[in-house]
Amino acid sequence: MSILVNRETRLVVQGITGNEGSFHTRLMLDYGTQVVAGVTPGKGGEWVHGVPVFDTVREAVQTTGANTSIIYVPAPFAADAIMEAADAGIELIVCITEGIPVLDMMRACQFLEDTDARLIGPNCPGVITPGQAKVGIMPGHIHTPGPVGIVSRSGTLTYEVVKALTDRGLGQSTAVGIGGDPIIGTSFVDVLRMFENDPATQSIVLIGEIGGTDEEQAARFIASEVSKPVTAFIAGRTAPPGQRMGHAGAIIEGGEGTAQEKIAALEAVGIRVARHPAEVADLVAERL
Amino acid sequence: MSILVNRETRLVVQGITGNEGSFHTRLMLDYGTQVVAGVTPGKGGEWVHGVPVFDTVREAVQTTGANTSIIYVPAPFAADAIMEAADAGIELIVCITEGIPVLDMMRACQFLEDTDARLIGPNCPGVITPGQAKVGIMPGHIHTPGPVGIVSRSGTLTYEVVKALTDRGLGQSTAVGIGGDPIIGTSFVDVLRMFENDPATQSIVLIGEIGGTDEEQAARFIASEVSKPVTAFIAGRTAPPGQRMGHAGAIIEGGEGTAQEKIAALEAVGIRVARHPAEVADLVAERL
Amino acid sequence: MKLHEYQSKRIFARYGLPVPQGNVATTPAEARQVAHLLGGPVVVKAQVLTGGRGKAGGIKLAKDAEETEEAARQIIGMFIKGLKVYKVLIEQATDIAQEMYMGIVVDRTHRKPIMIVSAQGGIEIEELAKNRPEMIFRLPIDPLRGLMDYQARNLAFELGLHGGLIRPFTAIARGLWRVFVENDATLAEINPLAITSEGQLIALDGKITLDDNALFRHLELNEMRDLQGETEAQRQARQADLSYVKLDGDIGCMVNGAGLAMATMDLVDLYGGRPANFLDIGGGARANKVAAALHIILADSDVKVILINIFGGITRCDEVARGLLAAMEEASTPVPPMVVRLVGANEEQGRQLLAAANVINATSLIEAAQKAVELASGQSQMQRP
Amino acid sequence: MKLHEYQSKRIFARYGLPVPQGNVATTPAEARQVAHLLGGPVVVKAQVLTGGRGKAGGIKLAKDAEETEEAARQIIGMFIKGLKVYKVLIEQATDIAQEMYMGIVVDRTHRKPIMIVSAQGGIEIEELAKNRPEMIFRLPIDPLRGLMDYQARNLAFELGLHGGLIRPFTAIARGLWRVFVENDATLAEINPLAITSEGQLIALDGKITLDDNALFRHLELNEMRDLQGETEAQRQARQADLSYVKLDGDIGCMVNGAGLAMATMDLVDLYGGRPANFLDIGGGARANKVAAALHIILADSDVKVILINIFGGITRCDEVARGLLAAMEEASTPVPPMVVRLVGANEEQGRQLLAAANVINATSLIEAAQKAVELASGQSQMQRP
Repeated sequence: MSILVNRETRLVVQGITGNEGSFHTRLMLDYGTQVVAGVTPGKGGEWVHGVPVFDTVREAVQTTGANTSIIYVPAPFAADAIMEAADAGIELIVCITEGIPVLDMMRACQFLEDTDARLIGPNCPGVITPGQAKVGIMPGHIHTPGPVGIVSRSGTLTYEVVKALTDRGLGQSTAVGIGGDPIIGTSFVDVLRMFENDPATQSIVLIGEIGGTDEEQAARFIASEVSKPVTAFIAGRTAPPGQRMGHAGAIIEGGEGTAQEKIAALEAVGIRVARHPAEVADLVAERL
Repeated sequence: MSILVNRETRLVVQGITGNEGSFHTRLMLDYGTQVVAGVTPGKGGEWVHGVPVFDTVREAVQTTGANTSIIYVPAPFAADAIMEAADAGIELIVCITEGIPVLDMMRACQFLEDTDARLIGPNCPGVITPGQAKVGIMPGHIHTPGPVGIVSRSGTLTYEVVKALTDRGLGQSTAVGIGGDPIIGTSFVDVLRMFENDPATQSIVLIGEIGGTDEEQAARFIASEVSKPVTAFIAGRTAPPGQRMGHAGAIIEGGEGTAQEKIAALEAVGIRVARHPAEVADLVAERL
Repeated sequence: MKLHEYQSKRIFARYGLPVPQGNVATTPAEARQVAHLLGGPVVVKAQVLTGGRGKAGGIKLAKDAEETEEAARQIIGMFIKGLKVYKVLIEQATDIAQEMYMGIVVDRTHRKPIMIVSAQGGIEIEELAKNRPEMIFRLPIDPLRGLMDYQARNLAFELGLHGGLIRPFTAIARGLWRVFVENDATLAEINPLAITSEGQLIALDGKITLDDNALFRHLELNEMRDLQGETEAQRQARQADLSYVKLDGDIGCMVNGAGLAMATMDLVDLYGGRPANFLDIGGGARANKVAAALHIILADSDVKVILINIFGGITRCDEVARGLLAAMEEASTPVPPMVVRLVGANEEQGRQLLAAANVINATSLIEAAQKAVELASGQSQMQRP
Repeated sequence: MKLHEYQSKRIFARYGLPVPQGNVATTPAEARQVAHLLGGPVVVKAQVLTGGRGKAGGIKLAKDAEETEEAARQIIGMFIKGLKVYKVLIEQATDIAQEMYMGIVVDRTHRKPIMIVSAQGGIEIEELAKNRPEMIFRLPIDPLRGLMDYQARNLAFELGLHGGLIRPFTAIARGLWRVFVENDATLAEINPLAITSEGQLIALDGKITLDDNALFRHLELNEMRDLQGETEAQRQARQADLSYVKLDGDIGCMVNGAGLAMATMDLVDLYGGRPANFLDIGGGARANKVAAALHIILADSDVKVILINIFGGITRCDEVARGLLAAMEEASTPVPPMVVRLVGANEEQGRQLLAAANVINATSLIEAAQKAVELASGQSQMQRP
């Protein structure tokens, strides 16, 4: 078992003919992901790494039975690509694109409310279920199957933690990057609920950072709904207020969204918060 | 029994302090309708004919338990008034206003799709259940309780038919004016379904006119779903194509929407179509 | 309110839709001037609010300014389906590879705007819908959300477009949606939407119908109204806020309510008469509006008999009577026989007011229609000795 | 991108929102001129991208042109929270009866724009939210449908407004929504939204923050960027598309990925060091971008030690190494000690490339942070004899 992606995942790559789309299609295929289709409007009929390209997601779904989409479309067109995927009946949409306008994302999320689609991201590394499917841009080889579920707002920081876990012999059920933007399709709480219900996940790692209140909401949710051990790490204790720290969503505004508050909220409900990435693995090991 | 309005109707009048709103509030009260509230933004706290005025529909609903609204708001603001009513939890909205822009109405109808509210009209005389409640501008005294359900796109033409029925001793269960605009909230089919399910209605009169295909759809629906006798009248046999005949919706466009087509569609499924208003009463009487 | 082709295209251009270079002219000399400035071969098109201009000789090709002047001379002043041509549009001729169709209309049944496209254009879309329905693609548009890029793009692929045509097609679809929504149109149509031999998309003909009920928020568009094409009766009706449609019979009708007005006309027809007009005075008309209505009917020389049918309610019969009396008093020509049926609010007062006047009272609509038809045929006989 | 008050108000005015008459000045003489044209008493306001201008003496009343010149002389050139004042806004003084608040922000949790209003304004809304939450009303707005009139009107009544204030309040709310949505703002705020003693509504202060990610479709707004307020490092970072934030420590950091960059800074702090900056080179940075990043750090005279932490993936370690070498070669000042931790894609090549250079390799992030902190404290000791 696992969450979100697995051996049944039939992936369509939106923006497959672009540099990034083509490059990662190769890597996802190498990892063993079932990439069944690509979409680039106007390039229908071409092939990329043996994957057929369609003009529209609708056509790709009808022809190949794709149920999951990954989006490498440039920022100005990405929100439209999300809506196209949802409208075509895609169930899980993973949006890698960084720099999508906030208003576009709010509109896309509103659009998704009337559909059955779930969006992961944008501005995220994607989702990987080690040994089954990689739907994202994370380095596949640092992952190994196992009992730890990971959910994170970050990219390379997650890889750092995953590597520490793997180095310690702690494999992962699924690792989910929910993205670093202020408006994202899936929150910590959404993923925590999935991990709680996933028999393959025995321990959960939550990697947060400054900005917003998603970690605080996660703390409340964990306190009332999660029975599995949760280990957390929050980046940005030294971040100054009012400055955007790389991620569009990583900003302390109006005194809200500091790492200290988030750590306090998590610790208040008994969640252990690591002081640095490697320590996450230590804390997870202690309770497995 | 009856449909849409009855003794339980608790009416809020939107635009109650305007000339038309105030005038018809008096007439509806005289008829015995439970007018529990009025709304005119900025005039909250006033009283009209003993009815308390509120600033917002939300407040009117919360304070008085209003469940039905009638709208006399001027055309530029009427679609907004419809959405306000729906958002405040009103179940039945009757919009009298004429001349609402088509785009406004399409937007309001789209808005209503996500709510539980039903809209009658706009550009309609309203709904009356004789002896119980009058929610509209029709002359109340020409109606009398009885077994005939009436649904019509017209105003005075309906009164003409009602008067003919009443003069012949044929009372009405409910008379519904669905409105003469191209975009209306409730169609013939919607009302026919209600009449079919209403024990008090034994015979149905449908009064159509040129424009659109609502009568054709009604014919198909009657053929498959309506067991009660239906008598029809269609106005506009002599109307030329391409000209708007008073009602914004009464126009033969692209050869579609002629009275002849509608009459043929109705007669094809065995519905008797009167040649003039008074004949409607004769045909109804024959089959009661 | 229907806009002329040249007006529609000006709006198209404002929204970035590609239209041919061109300008409008009201005289052959102006036309020559326009063609001279454009250079090369042009098309000269009658600007008149009806279809079938081509068949009627209202569209001509001209290879230079000389020929343009001659073409304009032939077209300006001609009548097409009864409408006089006052203006011509002169445009650079386009080399057409394919004609497509794109339009947005109001879908009454689904209560939404609907975009209709077809890879076959240049003909009436209703014709195509009847004969080759499989050639037509329809996209309902959420009026609160608008047209999404991917929806427009999907339509392009439905039409079998590819390569460099996808983006411009999508942009045109989005532009046409903006034309529709930002101008409160009830129809916005590009027909044909041509692919030129150079592979460019261009709107060769355009049609916009504006929602009269929304003109209050588009005062600049209101000024596009074609006043030259309006009759005196139409002008008066518009100014008095009356619904008036001229017909070819001899019984002038005045009724309150559109449905009842049509039913009254139908009844006249049923008894063998012919209505001279549709005229709805609306709900709650006051005396001055009624008078204005009667003036319009009185000014119609085809009218031999007048039929007034009022079902009082918001409209009060005494007000109607007062209006009729006022108009009769002011009438400069003899007033034809008038059959009046007043029923409902204040009908007694109304009848009393009219007692002194020379009108024929009727109590039912049937009676009124019968009397009017009888009188009209009598009048006809009297005139034919 | 934050806009100055005067820029925000110009945008407000474009959308029909009422703002005081006024203009901006960069010299006392210009300020005098503006006040002279306005006539009567004015307010002189420092244009600087931070709050607390009033307390800092950046806002002054002046009763005439003379006083305005003097006020401008005092304000222009002053520093408020470390930011230099280059411009003042001179506006007609307003007689205030009540100060309210209206703002639209992005609600991250509900993924919607949210309009916030309060009958109490003129103070920081966060303060008010903490101390008197019952004074604040929130309205989530459907971003596909927009703000409906009735919703805006309902807010007016929530605030206890009545009579002649309802319509202007509703119009301002709708206008502010258009400002927000048509300019891709992430914040659009009127604070205070004043009721004047004559009962008029007016936006006395305004704040707009634009979405940097959406500036590509608002090129005219991009030109409002305050280049005078930008440091050289910020300018270089923006041009190289790097995320850079100056901090007050002495360990310069360069990391790929925002989260990892913050975690690296935190670890430095954990071991007793102080980061000199946040610098994220993003994903897949090529050598020239890495070089640009190192140039920025090298130009920072506070930096005593440099810590490079790269977790390779899309970013290749050899590219990073090449970028570092290039920047070191071009450096005009001595390069401080550099601790480099390279892991992941092409890490071997990266290390080999750096073998010849004078850098300290670390294999783990912890080791790297520790070494950097040790070196920094050593450096400090060395400098204090």
